[in-house]
Amino acid sequence: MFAKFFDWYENRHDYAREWLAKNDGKVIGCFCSYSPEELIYAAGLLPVRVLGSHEPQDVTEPHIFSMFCPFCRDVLAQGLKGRYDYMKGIMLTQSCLHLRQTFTSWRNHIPADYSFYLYMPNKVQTEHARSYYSGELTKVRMSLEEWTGRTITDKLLQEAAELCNENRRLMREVYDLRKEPDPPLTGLEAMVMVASSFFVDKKDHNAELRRILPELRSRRLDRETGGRLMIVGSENDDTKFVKMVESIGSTVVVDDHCTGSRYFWNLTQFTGDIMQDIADRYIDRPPCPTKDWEERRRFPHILNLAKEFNVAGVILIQQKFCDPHECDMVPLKELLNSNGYPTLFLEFDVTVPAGQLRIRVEAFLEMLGVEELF
Amino acid sequence: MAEYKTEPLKCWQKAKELRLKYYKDYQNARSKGGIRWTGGAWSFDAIPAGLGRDVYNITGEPYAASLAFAKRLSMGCLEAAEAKGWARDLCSYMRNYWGSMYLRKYAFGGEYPDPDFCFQDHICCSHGKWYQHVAEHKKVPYFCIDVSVGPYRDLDENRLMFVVNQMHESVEWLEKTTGRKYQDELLIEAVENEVRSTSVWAEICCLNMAKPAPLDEKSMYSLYVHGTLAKHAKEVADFYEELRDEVKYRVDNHIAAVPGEKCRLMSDTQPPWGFLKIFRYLENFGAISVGSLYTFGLIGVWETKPDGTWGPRTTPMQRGERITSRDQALRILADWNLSKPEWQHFYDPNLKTEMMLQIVKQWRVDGVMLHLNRGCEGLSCGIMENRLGIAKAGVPVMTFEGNMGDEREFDEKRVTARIDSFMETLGVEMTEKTAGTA
Amino acid sequence: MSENTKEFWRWKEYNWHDETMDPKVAETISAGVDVGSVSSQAVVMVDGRLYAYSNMRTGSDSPDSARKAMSWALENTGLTLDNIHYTVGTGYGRVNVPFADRAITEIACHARGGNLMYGPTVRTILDMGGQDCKAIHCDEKGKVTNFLMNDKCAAGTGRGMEVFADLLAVPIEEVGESSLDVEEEPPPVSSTCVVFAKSEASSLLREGWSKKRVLAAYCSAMAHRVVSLLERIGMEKDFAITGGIAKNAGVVTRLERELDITSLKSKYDTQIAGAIGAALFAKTLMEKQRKKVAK
Amino acid sequence: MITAGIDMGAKYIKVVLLKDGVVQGRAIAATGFEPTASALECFERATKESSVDKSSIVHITSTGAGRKAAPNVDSDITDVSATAKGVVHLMKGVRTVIDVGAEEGRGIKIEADGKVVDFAVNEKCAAGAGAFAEAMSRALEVSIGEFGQLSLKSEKTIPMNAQCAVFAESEVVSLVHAKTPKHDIARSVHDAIASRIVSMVRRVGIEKEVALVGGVSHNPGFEDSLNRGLEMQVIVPEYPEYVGALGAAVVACERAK
Repeated sequence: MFAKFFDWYENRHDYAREWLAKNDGKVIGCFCSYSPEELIYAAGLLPVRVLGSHEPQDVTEPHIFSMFCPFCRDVLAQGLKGRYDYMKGIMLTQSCLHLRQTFTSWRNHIPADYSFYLYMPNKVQTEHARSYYSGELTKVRMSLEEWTGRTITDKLLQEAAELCNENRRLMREVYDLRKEPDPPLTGLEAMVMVASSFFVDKKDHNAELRRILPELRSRRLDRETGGRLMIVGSENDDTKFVKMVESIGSTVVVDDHCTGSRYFWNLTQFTGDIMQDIADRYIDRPPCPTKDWEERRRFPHILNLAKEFNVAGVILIQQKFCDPHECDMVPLKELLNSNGYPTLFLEFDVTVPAGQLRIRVEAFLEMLGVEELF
Repeated sequence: MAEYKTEPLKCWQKAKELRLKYYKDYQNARSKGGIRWTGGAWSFDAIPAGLGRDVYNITGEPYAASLAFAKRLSMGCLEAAEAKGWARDLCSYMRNYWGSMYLRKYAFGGEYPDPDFCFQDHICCSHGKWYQHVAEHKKVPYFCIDVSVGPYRDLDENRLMFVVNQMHESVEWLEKTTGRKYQDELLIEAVENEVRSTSVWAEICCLNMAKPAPLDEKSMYSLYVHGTLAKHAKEVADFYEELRDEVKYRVDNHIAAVPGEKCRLMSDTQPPWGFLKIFRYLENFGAISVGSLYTFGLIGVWETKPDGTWGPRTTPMQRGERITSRDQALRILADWNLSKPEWQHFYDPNLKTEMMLQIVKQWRVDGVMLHLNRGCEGLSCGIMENRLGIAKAGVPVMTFEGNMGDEREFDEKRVTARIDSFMETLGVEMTEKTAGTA
Repeated sequence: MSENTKEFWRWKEYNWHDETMDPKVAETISAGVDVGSVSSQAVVMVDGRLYAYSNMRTGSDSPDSARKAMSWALENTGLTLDNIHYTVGTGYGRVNVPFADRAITEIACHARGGNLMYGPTVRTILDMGGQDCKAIHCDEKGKVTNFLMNDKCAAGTGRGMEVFADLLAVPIEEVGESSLDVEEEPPPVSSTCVVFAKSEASSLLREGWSKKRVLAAYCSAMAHRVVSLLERIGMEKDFAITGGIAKNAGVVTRLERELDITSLKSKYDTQIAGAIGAALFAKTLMEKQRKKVAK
Repeated sequence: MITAGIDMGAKYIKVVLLKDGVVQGRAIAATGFEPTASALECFERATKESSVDKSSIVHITSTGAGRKAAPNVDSDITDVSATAKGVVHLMKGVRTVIDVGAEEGRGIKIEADGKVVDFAVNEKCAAGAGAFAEAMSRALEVSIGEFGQLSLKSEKTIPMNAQCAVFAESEVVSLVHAKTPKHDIARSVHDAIASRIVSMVRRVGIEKEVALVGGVSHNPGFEDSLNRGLEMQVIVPEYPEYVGALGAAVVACERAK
């Protein structure tokens, strides 16, 4: 049923090239889930987020010191290897220093005729962030107009915002089905669905979502659901991992990843000032740890998901060296454990030594007592 | 070989006393009914100064550096942080600081003195989170200002105002948190002291262009530190003026920091504090580190002069501007700090490379040693691109891995071996038969 | 380029069985096979009591190692594989035990084995195995309540100790004792990386350190490393150490010193903890199966 | 004029005797725990076998990790410079040297005269060195010699996840269980080491010609993986493990003048 999503996921470059052939527009690369896609769509561009290739590589050593996260190096490596040669522009929305280096090195060494660094505030908790950010978004708007030679009217923005909202609404619907005792889709399918929405034209993605939803509601999987797990942490589109986890007696039913729920969870609320509405949507979304201070607003949200989706345990996924998440892991673990959710902490690298992770997950499931062995 | 005369710094003792006084004042603040707050070296410490003359702060980075210098204690702190489950690759200043907090041990004797509130700013991924944890652990209020509005080059009204607005917000917060009436004249005084101390420090660094260099970087670490502790304080600004005069005297009288100066180097990022002896090792080759973007530009505030050279930034007072209002003071404070050299690189390694090459040129540097510092995400940001840029400009450059605050990540044998090879490529030889011993 | 070929890391393999017991009368004969990265053990239990076991090196072929270990455990017992009602495979090669009825992780098995070996009061078990260390919390039934494994680096593991024994030409069984034979404790080696510890040790020897002193430095570095693992999971009394390194007094003594706690000792061989746990699970699962059939 | 170079390596000591640019003799010995003694013994052998009169040696230069411990030498030089010198002495056109020993891998960028422009060393991990291959061959229960040959038989690329030598060992074991042919595993191992090395050498920038020296260059499997990683052919001199000692001898000659 999710074949199309898998096809997109596995052949993302072909999709992008076809898109370019069919549309008169350009592809712009994004490195972070905070990219204001509304403006990008309104400019007639296709936003493509560069996700992991999960291949060992030997090209980033001269550019990024190895103490930075494997993901940011993996992303740059794909650029250096020319995998994204169809990308004419790049944009980074301010988040962590790791991806920032990917962006600056990309700008230095990979041909592209457009690049934009968007100074998204990190302190989203101050009211001043709202006017500041809409101010910065206006600069994106003008800059994109200049690059594409296309005027971005409020009407175009409104349409783009509605397009993005529908995609978010539909994916929320799919996620809601995972609350059922026996979810009609696996965590792997959910992961691929969201991941593909980062580089597939929302029009196509929405159409496919609308097509599958009716049958999905009545779908029965001939597999044991087993332990209901939540995965939380850094960027994670490691399908191999989720496949492994779900092959040993469990199902991933929800997540808090920037490559998952965090990306689409909240909608743009329309109040008449479209630029401010878009700005507010990103200010108010479930935050990345690097934007989650002084108060911790991320934690109640995560706890809520665990309750709503009735999870038995939580796997905390940490991209090696990812400072923002490393700064959240300890208190997050305490929070979940004290609320009765056992946790398993795993560290991720570009490639994941399956054997070493498998034993941890197996032992974790044994610990959750999915099967009574005593 | 050319032997220069040398002599110890006269104000060295004063520097030490000033530093110790700072840590003791913080410790004893409460006994005098004063206020204690903690934050980062980048914090706008001039702002809490408006709460009164009995307000003392401790800044995390230099404090953690002092811990790192005390190896035994540091190891205990790092392990205490690891025992809590914190990743070993997190900022080693932060881990040292947290450890000292967990163990309730103060690097300067006695109990770790609890702060009354945390006042931080967010420059790297860890900064906002650092004191979020301190505030939670100590159950004290926390305010953090986001300065991530980009490099000075691209500063505009919208960006400046985002910072200034947060500053105004912070003043109200301080009043609410401490119940004290905020005094704008104290803020204005502190801002004037801060621009003075940071611009004078740049003057001092400029004097190091002289051959032989009057200061070596190892000594500069013990002098620039005051700016990281209390750049807004009058005694720091005054001390820097006194220091400037002495360094000027050394230049005029050709008093060298390293008598055997033959080769001038520049370092980058914080040094491995537990292994400053590598600088002594360099002296065996007549090599001296005359500074770095770090020692020059973390505290020093600079500007490009009409002739294209780099020099101390002209203060508002020097321009004849008088600060009369809170808003004006805060605007100046924000603008001043956002122009800090050791901040621009957070946004573009090319900016840092340009500045480093500027230093190479003006300070007549023969070679660059980049410390690939596993302890600091912020200053290691883009460092490999800097390496490429410097090499491309034809300047000899070497890298060595280490950690400013976690000695377990510094391999002395391997680093000295690298230095040996680098010295050979620079064509300098051991001047003494201290070969092989660091 | 000839090098010293004597293999000091090669420890003695052995098997054992209890002549006083008669397995023939048993209701349940269960077995556990623990195929680790370095060593393999097979345990045969008779109604939940230890009857026979073997301990040997793992070859490059797990199924083969499992078979060898099992048949060696059964040597002179009059029993054959067919007499065993239920077998659980565990350890690194748990899924490669051809004759096992199912596989369970060594984490669960060490907790359950430790529960029998050290009694139901044991709460923290440290398994110092061939290539990784596991800190395990368990309840009075020997059920895992929490666990931590060391990272992707094998520093301070049994394998590392072997490499080290080889390098210093000290028989592995003697490493621990002789490391304790030093006047004053030297600083731990800075790198416990299996490979770099080598070069560090060599240079220490060149600097005139005695072998014993170097061993001491390495053992304390190993101890130090696991301490942080234990601190992270939190020490709960009672505490016990299983696995091969548990036999290394040099590491254990230093560990106890650093943690300021003495670990429980057991009459059982610490290396068979995993296999015992597996055999106990096998017994439970067999009984469950019987119940099912009965219904 | 006759000069000598002694390379006091972590594992082996090598001696080279040079007369007017021509090698007169060479010898190798395990470093062991008394490097000074081993060095003397090695030096003796070199002179005997080449029947060079010791008294005719005008200058001796030591290099390598233990160069300061070398007995009665006139001067010393780091292994980076020595290797560079040795390589250009043998192969004029070389600009990039890849030196892979048992425990360390190096990339050195050099000028025509052998002057070092830049160099990089792999940091604190065996995954980029010969010891890694040795450990893996042991896990496969084949000799290191066989291991190198085996790898040439393979056409397949299997990424190796584990970086730590010891974990890679168990990964190798699991590949064996997955019934992966030994030659494919061998190639996977060599690819893993090569990719670490290539990644490090890229730091200094790869410029033709590229020479491979050091003990590991005896391993054809590694050489093959390296060539694929670099997308070019590396040159391997006849006595790759002696290049450091040779370079030291060359330097000795320069210094004697």
